[in-house]
This record gives sequence, structure tokens and C-alpha cells, in this order.
Amino acid sequence: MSGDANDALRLIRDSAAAIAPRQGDLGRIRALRFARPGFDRAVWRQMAELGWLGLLVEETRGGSGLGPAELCALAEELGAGLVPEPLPFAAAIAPLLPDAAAVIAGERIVLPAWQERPNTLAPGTATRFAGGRVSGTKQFIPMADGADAFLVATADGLALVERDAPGVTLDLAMTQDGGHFGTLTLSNAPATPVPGRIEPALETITLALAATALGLMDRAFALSLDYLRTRRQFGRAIGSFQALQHRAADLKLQLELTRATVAAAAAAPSPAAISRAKARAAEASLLLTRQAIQLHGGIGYTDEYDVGLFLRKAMVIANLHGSAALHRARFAALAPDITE
Amino acid sequence: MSGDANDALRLIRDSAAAIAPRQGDLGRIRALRFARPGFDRAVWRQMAELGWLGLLVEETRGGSGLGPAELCALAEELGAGLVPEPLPFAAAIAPLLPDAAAVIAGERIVLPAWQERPNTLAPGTATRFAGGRVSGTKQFIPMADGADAFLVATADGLALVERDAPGVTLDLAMTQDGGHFGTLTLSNAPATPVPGRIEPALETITLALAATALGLMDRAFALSLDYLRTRRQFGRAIGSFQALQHRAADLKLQLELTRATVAAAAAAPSPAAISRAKARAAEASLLLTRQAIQLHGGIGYTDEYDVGLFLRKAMVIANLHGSAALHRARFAALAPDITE
Amino acid sequence: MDAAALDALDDEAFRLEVRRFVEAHYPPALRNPPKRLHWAENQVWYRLLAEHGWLAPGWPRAYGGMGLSAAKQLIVIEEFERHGCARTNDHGVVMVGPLLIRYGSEAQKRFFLPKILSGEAIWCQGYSEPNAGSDLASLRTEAVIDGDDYVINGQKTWTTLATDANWIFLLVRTDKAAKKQEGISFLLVPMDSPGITVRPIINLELHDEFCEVFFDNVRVPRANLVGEENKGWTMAKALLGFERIFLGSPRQSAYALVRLKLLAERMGLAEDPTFQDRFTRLRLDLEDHKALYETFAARLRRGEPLGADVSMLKIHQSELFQRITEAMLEIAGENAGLLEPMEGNRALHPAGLFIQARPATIYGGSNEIQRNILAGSVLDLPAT
Amino acid sequence: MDAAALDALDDEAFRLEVRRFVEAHYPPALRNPPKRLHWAENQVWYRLLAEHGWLAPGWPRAYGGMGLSAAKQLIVIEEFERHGCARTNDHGVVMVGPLLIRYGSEAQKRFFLPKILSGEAIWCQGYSEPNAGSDLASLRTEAVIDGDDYVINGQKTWTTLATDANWIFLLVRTDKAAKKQEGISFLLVPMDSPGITVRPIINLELHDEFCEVFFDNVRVPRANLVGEENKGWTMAKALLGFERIFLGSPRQSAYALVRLKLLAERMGLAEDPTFQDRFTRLRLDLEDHKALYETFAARLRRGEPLGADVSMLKIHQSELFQRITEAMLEIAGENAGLLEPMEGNRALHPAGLFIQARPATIYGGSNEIQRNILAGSVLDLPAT
Repeated sequence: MSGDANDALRLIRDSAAAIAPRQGDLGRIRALRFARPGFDRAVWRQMAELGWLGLLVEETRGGSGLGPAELCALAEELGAGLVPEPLPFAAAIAPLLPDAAAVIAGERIVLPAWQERPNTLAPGTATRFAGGRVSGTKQFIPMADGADAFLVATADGLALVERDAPGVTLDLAMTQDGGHFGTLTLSNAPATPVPGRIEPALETITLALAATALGLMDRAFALSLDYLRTRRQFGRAIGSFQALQHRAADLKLQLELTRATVAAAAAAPSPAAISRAKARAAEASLLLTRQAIQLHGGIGYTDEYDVGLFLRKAMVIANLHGSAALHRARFAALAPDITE
Repeated sequence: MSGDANDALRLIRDSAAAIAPRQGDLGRIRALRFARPGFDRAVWRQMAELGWLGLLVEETRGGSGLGPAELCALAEELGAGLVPEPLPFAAAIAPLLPDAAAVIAGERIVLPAWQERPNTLAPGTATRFAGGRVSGTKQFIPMADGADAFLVATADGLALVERDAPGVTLDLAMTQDGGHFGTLTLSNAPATPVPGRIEPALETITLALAATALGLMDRAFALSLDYLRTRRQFGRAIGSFQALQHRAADLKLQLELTRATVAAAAAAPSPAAISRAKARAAEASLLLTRQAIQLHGGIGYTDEYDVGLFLRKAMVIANLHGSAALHRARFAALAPDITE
Repeated sequence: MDAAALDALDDEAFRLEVRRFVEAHYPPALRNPPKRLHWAENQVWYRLLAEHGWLAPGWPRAYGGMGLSAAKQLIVIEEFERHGCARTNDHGVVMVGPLLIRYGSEAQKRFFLPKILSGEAIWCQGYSEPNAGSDLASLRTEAVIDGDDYVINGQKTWTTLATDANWIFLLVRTDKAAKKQEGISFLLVPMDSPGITVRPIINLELHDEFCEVFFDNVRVPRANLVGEENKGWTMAKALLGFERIFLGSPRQSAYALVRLKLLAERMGLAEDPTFQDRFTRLRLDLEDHKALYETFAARLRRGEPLGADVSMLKIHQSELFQRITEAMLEIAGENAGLLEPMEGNRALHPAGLFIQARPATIYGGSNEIQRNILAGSVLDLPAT
Repeated sequence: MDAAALDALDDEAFRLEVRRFVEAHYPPALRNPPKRLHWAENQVWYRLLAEHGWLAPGWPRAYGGMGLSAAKQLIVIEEFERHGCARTNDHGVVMVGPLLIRYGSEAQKRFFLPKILSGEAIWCQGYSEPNAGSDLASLRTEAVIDGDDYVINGQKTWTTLATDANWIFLLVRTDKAAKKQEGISFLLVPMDSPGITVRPIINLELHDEFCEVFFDNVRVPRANLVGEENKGWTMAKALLGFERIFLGSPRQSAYALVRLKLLAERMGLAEDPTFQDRFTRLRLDLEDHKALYETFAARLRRGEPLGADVSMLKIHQSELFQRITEAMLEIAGENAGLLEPMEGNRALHPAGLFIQARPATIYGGSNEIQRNILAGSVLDLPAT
């Protein structure tokens, strides 16, 4: 990787600190939990000002013209901060949208709606788009309640549907992290066609989710290390107990394997590489956040202590855009050959 | 279990100490390794005198009329002593044999020959028996070189074939424990028919192999605990290091799960219970003996130190009469229902 | 059937009798509650048990218990578990009763035991402290004699259902000079004493099962001391005999495994070979756990004491329970992130059961502590 | 192409050049040997490397080495590994040469370096002792000055290929009063010195790769001390810089994974979904290991030093190698117990590879020690 590219990544990471400082408290996140829409439009506009919503949009169209590596760096920091705003979803589809300017400016929030069954990365095809009307049901739309419009994948191409259009119903189910999944039911809802394919954006989001998981497990592990260094039992810091030391070493190893595979996928984002990264990130993030609870003992099981928030977020992220098992199978199908 | 039954088991275990004392050295076992026939006929006669070969034979036919629980207790002790004599194989088929007296007296060694492919518990059916002649090939006969005759499973019933009969060829492949597997090739070999079915005996042997594995892992673990208590590094007994203590605790748990499941199967030996026992014993014996090497460090990797002998034995036993995977699948097929 | 007649039955007949009782009387709406119930919800069952004389299987009949053997007590618990009965606010029955019967004064027995049986006295347990979790003996809540009273200052935590209780049994430090286990005493304290503050702790299930309890110059009469002063540690340890096997009961794992299978069917994975392999491994772990559990139960039945090796059961059961719920999470797709059960079906709540399983390796002596015990007391490895 | 020209190539061109070299010259019969080869078997390759100037990639050209950058040295090793080249008796090149170049006297350099390059001096390493394995600094073999000589008494063990060597480089205790790391010195000793006895140790592969070496009043001139007396520990640690990454090379695991696939095909399991799932998991572990390895290799390429976190590579690679061979054993059926390869095919020897993988977690600093290092030096956890 060239020095310039490294500088761009460092700039992105630094800019993320404005919204998700690594040492920051999680008061804002707690305040938004289990409420509607579950995130903050003022923060969204701030993200827009930082150029994040146009990150992947060409410079000629008002974006930053950056790539998946930069989105991953950003997603990792937002994951570490448990940021509820659905930035990777919006940023990944922004390049597809005809009215990108308002989206890039943060004035208009458009989220993708593509899924019709659990645990898949393939857009559902039961939704139809004909005569300017869309009918069908889309599930598992994270933070759907905050969207102004949805980019809906149909068997007949992409369709842009306004949230408040006739024939549009949105049902919400709360998620463990305090956000929600929306189920979007469309009955002859008016829509405008959008050229292009959503699949590449779904790959990008998948990769960004792996990076999000990396960020959150990294911080949960850092919290655990702090606790191991300071919490005392039996007259000594619990981090001096060898059994916990060795467990921490194993967790560090999983963390760094995840970091390496996410970085490799961000640098060369093939579907196989993305599946590798998502498979590792899903399993490792659940492992690290579970163990973060265990290493904290009883206090880790309280809602008021932050470490549980990371577990809840991992539970939501792990299977989004495909479980570890799905991505392992996809990797094997995409890259069947092995060599020494 | 009644007090009488417990007494019988204790007697059997005590009698095993004559040949396989728990604290005994393994000089005899080392001397027989990688030689032919790999075991000692004098010891075999001693086993006969102890009543082991007629253990499962009815008292009216000169046996002891005992059951699988007693055979398991014996097999466990013989496993702990790494005894190379193929006692469970011979004892399990003794009740089927017409000339049981010579077998029970240890004068004649008959071993089962039933297998035609790896990793199965089903007798092969490509071997045919017609007109008093047997043709076919049987594989993986442990310690075959020491047999006087073979009880051969054919598509046409059981056949007794003398080792030195015309048309009989025996090829040997050395095994890691210093014994061997025989491949028996029969071309129109003369044979006498034997009534009955071999499948129940194969079940009994499978259970005895689980008990053998239990015995060997038990002793390998005991050796490891001794080493942990006495070996010093960094100025302290290595058994005082918490990471090793916790690993030892985990191994103890696997050992006791194995003991419990083998005991349950010995008390009520259904095929499902036997598969449970063999599946656990196969995996746990490999785990415990691998870890015994690791806990010993470099010295565990030397052939002159005994702990490696237990690993080698586990490698041979683990997949004999079906691997852990085979027995897990068999258990699931035999006992498909679950309840709370 | 009265307690003496029940005790005279053989084990199998007794088991059927228990089953009949629970099927006849247990409120169906309370079967397999997803969370620990509060007194307001479970007192109906407590009172039913009391009314039929089934509340205190282990207490001597002279004190209103059933006077059952250890074997039969185990059967009661197994059958209640099998039926999915909720735990009641049972600290009075399980902990305080046996404590008083063994160490209490006659006055204490006469005063408290009937109130426990009647449901008038509902107890919570004041053991853990913020800086004395796994290392319980380092507790610092202290009680100082002032005239006829003890004056208590300090803080307890992880006090289960303290908001329901009107009494708390406390371990307190009464001699700061003594070695850590030797200056600890047992006190019985009314929860409405001036100076007590209870603060519920919301846990990861978003449930207020646990509380912090603060003591600010709380006064209790010296008569509320149980047994000798500074002997509380010994008494507390003695109470942990028979009960330890229950942390290793296969119930939670068996319950979870059935739900894993349901979930797999719902997700279309029941015939998936990879799932089946994983499921069979978990199932065999459960079956073998039951076999190991049975060897400990058989010891109890023979009247033998349980050794430190009973820690194995707790370790294996809690980690198996967790592994089953991890399998649920992994096959649940996006449902793994839901706050509420799938499709409104309480049996399909992978996220809920996954979170519920988390503390199993922490409470009742963390699994790290249990492994220390195994290494030291069972395997005879040298002290770290 | 001479060393200077090779060093001037860019990395990719250099890699192709190495590949061309090894394909042209490496004896086909020696590819992927199942056991460590003795000098009698591998000297042909040692001499070929020497003849073409490829023996010492890391030594400065002034001393007859290739003077390659760390990045290019890594490429040499990666390409040799990829081709399945046997390790030679390389302690002279890898350990003694760099030691002398950095700390040796001019006389020592002039005497020893040419003999290493010519294959006249074949070295073995005298570090470990029966009571100083993982705790190397507790070694007790001692050297006492007597006139112009050191007199050595004691015992070394795990000395690789000592029967092949005519020289040994030794860590000995020269100051018994000093703290354990501070009284250790480096000595160079001819193996034919009176008082040296070598006893091969048969390992679990039934191979005599290792030896015990006994020293009974062995005399060497004081001129055979390397560097300062009592500074041997510092020198030994300094030698372990660059080399540590190689213990984490993905080679062994990659080799084993290919053989696992072959075995699965032979056993009819290649299409079995449960096997495929397990295989893919192992494969992803390997792929991700390669990605992690690459981040360390990139640091070397940028000329950055490796930190203690390189221990992660050793832990993961050795345990992955073992897990792959465990999978082989489990699917091999009865073949898991065979002493020799299946069907005479060296690529189908699950038992052999399984045993070969056992010491990977023990040698080069046991994985327990590596985890201690990670916890202390990388995670900054307090000392135990």
C-alpha cells in the first residue's frame, strides 16, 4: 500500500473521531436505544459535512471518489463507537442514486431494501415493478424508520420508493442493540426506476459490516484488557492470572486475524475475499464480545456497564448480509482450488 | 447396581493387575513392539487361567457366564496396561465357537475376520462360503499373526478357517502401537460352518474398545498429573501454572464423561449406548493423549518416555470398529428423538 | 398422601407421585418462564406448595418439612425441572431454614421457620460485594456491636430479587483483625430497617433480577446473629453441600437443545448435514452429561457426600448450555439480533436464550474458580 | 547472476529468479521429505547452494554471503518452502555465521566463516538442557577457566542432528553467582573433543533427529569464547530477531491441507458436506493466517523490526497444522493407526503427519511460553 493511500486512511480514521471517539463515553448511544428512529439526523448531517455520505460517489458528481478501503476504515471506527446511524448502507448505494446531491448533503436518507428471507446475500425476486408501481415485501432493513426513501430491488430492476408514498407500510422490530429492522410492505406503491444493479453495493456493505464488527470487537477487547489490568481479586490484578492471560492471548490472535483478513479484502475486494472477511469477523466478534462479558464477570452482565452493548451489537451485525456459515460456503464455492 | 455386581467388577479389575498392574513398567510391551506376532502366547495362557477367555461363555459350556460390564472392566485395565494381546476380540467371539473348550483354555486362538472396507461396523458381504470353501478378503484384523484360526463373516454365514489351511494368505501392516493389522485373503479355503451371527459380538468388541480407550487415557492422564506435580520450571512445579491447571481440569472432565458413558453402556449395552461410548472414547482418548504429550513438553516427544506409547495406542483404537463420526451418526439414526 | 407416606414409597413410585402432584397443581401459565419471576408472579406456586406440605422437602418433619432423603429431594427437583416449574423466592426454604435448623437458637427457629413456611418471610441473600465476587471471603460490609445491637455499614450486590424480600441473611465482617475467613458472621436483617437502600440492577436480559443493597448504620438486635460470632464462613460453606449438584443439572441444556431443534426446523436446516452433525455432537454432550450427573446423583442416593469433583458438572453444564445457544444464534440468520421472540413464539427466541446463558459460567462460583477447585482439590496440583 | 545483480532486481523478478534456480537445481528425490534429513542425505543440496553462492542469503557479501535485504531473504525461504526443499544442516549458516559476524573476533571470522560456506564445519546447537527447556536461562552446564582453557561439564539435550556435526555452539554458565541470565557465555567446541559423548534420542517419529550431548571435563581454548564472557544470553536473544517469523510460516499447514484433501478423496469423503464444512473452516484459517503472516512480512520488507506480537504467528500456525492433521486422523478410518503410508503413497500418511505435527507446539518456545509473551509484552497484562 502506498504512503498516499495510508494517509487517506489515517485522515478518514481521524475524522471519525469527531463522531465516534475511541475513548468517548457511550451516552449518546444509550440515549438513542429502543427509541424511534434510533439515530440522530443532526449527526447524520454532520457525517454528510465530513464527506462520508459521498465517500464512494465520483468526484464529478460531488463525492469524494474514494473506495472500499476508506469505507472500511470509517466503518471500523463507527463500529468501535457503536454508532447507530446506518451510514455504510446509505453510502454504499449513494453512487446508484439519481438525486445524489441531496443524499450526499445528508438532507435525504435513502436506504436499501432488497431482502425477502433471512440469511442471504441475494436480492429477493418476488417483488415486482411494473407500470410505475411496486408490490412486494422487504425484510431486515436496519434503521428503516429513519429513511426518507428506499432503494428497492425488484425482479424488474431497481425502484426508488418514498417512505410516505401511498401503499407503503413499514413495520419495525426492535433489535438487541437498541435499533430495529424494518419490514417494508409495498402494495402498488408509486416508484421511479433507477438504473444499475444493487449487488455490488451489497458486497460493499457486507465488507463494511465485517469492518464494523472488527471495530466493535477491538474496543470490547480493549475494555476487557483495561478491566484485567485494574480489577483485583484474591489480592492481585485478575490480569495476572495465567488462565486469563492465555485466554486474552487467544482473543488477541482472533482479533488480529480479523484485522488482517478485513484489510486484505478492503485492499482487493473480490466476493471471495469479502466472504472470508465476513465469516471471520462474524465468528470472532461474537467470540470476543462473549468473552468480554466473561472476563468482566458479574458486572459484565449488567446493562449499565458498557461491555454488554458490544455483545448486543455483535449479535445484530454477525448474521446481517449472511452468517459466517453462509460466507464460508460461498467462499468455498467461489474459490474451490487450493494449492500449497 | 447391586453390591454383588460391584464385587464381581472389583474382582475382575484385581485379577487384571496380574498382567497389567496400574503402576507396572511397560518393558514387556516395549519388547513385543514391531515384532511378530506382537504378543505373548504364555501371557495368553495366563489370561485363560484367569478365566478371561471364557468370560462371556455360559457356565454350562465351561465359561464364567459374565457379561459386557465385566469385559469392559477388564478391557479398561488392559488398556491402561497397553496390553497387546487381542483379548476382547477373542473373548467376544468365544461364545459362538463350537470348540470353545480349547479356546477358553487358551490353547487355540481364534480371531474374528469380518471387515472389507475401512470405517464400518457392518460385516462385508463380498466374501462367499459355498461347498465348504470360502473366498474373499478381510481387512484390519488386529494381531492376526497370532491367530490359529479365523471366524470369518461371509454372505453365507459364519465360517471357521484355519490359519494354515490351503488357499489362506495373511499379509501384515505394522501399526503405530507396535502391533499390526492383518489382511486375510481366502481363495477356496476349506472352512467349517459356524451357526449364529457375528453382529452382537462386534457390538461387544466395540464397547470393549471404548473401555480400552478409557483405560489408556486414564493412565496417560495420571502420568501427566505426576509430571505436572514434579517437573519444575521457572523455579516452581509446572503444575502450579494456572493455564496448565485449567487444561488439566478440562481433561479430567472429558475423562469422567467418558467413564460415565462407558459405564452406562456397559450396564445397558444397546447399540445406541455403545455408539455414544465409542464416539466419546475415541475423541477423548486422542485429546487426552495428545495433551499428555504437550504437557510433558519435549520429553513427551521421545520414544523412550512412556507417554508416547499411549498416544500411539489411541491412534490405533480410536477408529477401530468405527470412528467417532461413524458412531455419532449411528447414534443419531438409532435414537432420533430428543426430550427435555 | 402425607410426608411420611411419601417417604415410605420406593423411588420410582415416589417419582410418579411427584409427577402427579405437579401436573395436577402447577399453574400452566407459569411453565418455562423466560426470566426469573418476581414474588408477585410466583407466589401462587409458593403458596400451593405450602398448602400441600411440599414446600420444604429437605426440612425435618418436626419443623414442617417433608423429611425426605437426599435421593427423594433430588427426584422432587428433577420432576419440577422436567415440568418447567418456575423457581420461587426460595432462599428462605433452601438456605435460611437449613441454616437455622443446624445453627439457629430455639427462639430463632420458633420465630422464623413458620414464617418461611407461610410465605410471610421472603428472604434474599447478602453475600457478594462489589469487590468480593469470586473472592467472597474478602467481603468488607461490617457489623460493629453497639449496646444490644449490631450496626451494619457497607454494600451487597447481585442480591437476587431483593426488591421482593422482607428479610435478608447477611455475611458481615465482625472482626477486622482476623484472617479473612475468620472474622465473618451471619446476621438476619429486616429489609425495612432504617438505613437500607435497594437499587435494582438491570441485567443484559433487561430484567431487574439482581439488586444492590446499601447499609447505612443499619441496626439489628444482637439476637439476630446466627450461631457463634466470627463463625459465619464455616456455616456458609456447610450450607453448600447438597445444593452444588443442582448447578450441574442437565435441565437448562436439555431445554435449550429442544429449542435449538425447533429453531433449525423453522430455519429449514433440520435436514442439513452440517447442522445435524453439530446437533448430534451437542446432543451427545448432553447425554454424556446426564450419565455423569447420574453418577453424582447415585452417590447422593447412597448417602455419600459429594466431593469437590462436583465442580465438573457445573463447568460442563454451563458451557454446554452456552454452546447450544451459540449454535442457535449462528443458524438464526438476522433473527439472532431480535429483542423479542420470533413470530411472537416464546420457544423461538435465540437471542433471548443466548443472553440468558451468558451468566451461567459466572454465577455460583465462576467457571474459572471451579477449574481452580478441580485442579487443587481433585487433581492435587500444587497451589499457584 | 551474481549476488549483487540479484539484489538489484525488484521483488517479483527476484522471486522468479529464485524459483528458476530451485527448479533447475533441487534434487527431485529430496522434495518434501517426511522426516528431517541427515547430512549424508542433504549435503548434496548444501553443496549445490554453496557452489552457486546461494548458501548464505543473509550474510554480507564481504563474508561470502548474498547480502540480501530482509524482504529478499524472506522470498528465498518462501520459494524454497514452496518447492518442498529439505532443511539442510543449516545451524552454521543461520546461527553461527550471524553470531560471529556480529560478535566474533577477526580470527574467529577468518577461521570459521569459510569452513561454514564450504561445508567443512557442520554445526549443532547446545542450548536446551534436561532441566532448562522452556526456562532456558536456568541452564547449568558450566565452563570453568583453567589456564588457557575452559573446562566444560554438563549435559545438553534436544540437540538437533548432533550426530552429523563436527562443531557445537554452546551456551554455558561461567558465573554461578550472577543472576540467571547474567552468568551465561557462548563457546565454540569441536565435537571430537575428548569427553564429549553423543546419544541419539529416538522421537515419536521413530527418528533420531535429536540427541543428548554429555560434557565430561571437555577442554576448549579460551579463544573459543564468542564476544564477552557472561554476555552470552544477550547475544543469543539478539540472534532471534529475523528468524522468529519463520516459525509462523504457513508452509506446514498449507502442505498438510493439500494432503487432507487428498486423503478425503481417497476415503470417499470429498463431497461429504460435514467434511467440506470442516475443510473450509481449516482452509479459511489458513487463508487468514497467510493474511496475518503477510502483515508481518510487509513490516520486514519496510525494514521495521518485528515485535513480540510475532508470537501470534507461531501459535496459530502450529495449532492449525495440528488441527489439520487431527482432521486427517479422524477421517482415515483404521489407516489412522498405520505405521507406514497408506498404499505405499507418501502423500497418504495421516498417522505420520499427525505425529510430525505434535512437537510444533513445543519447540521454538512452547505455545504456553508464547502466550505468556503475548500477555506480558503485547497486551501489557501484569506479571503472574
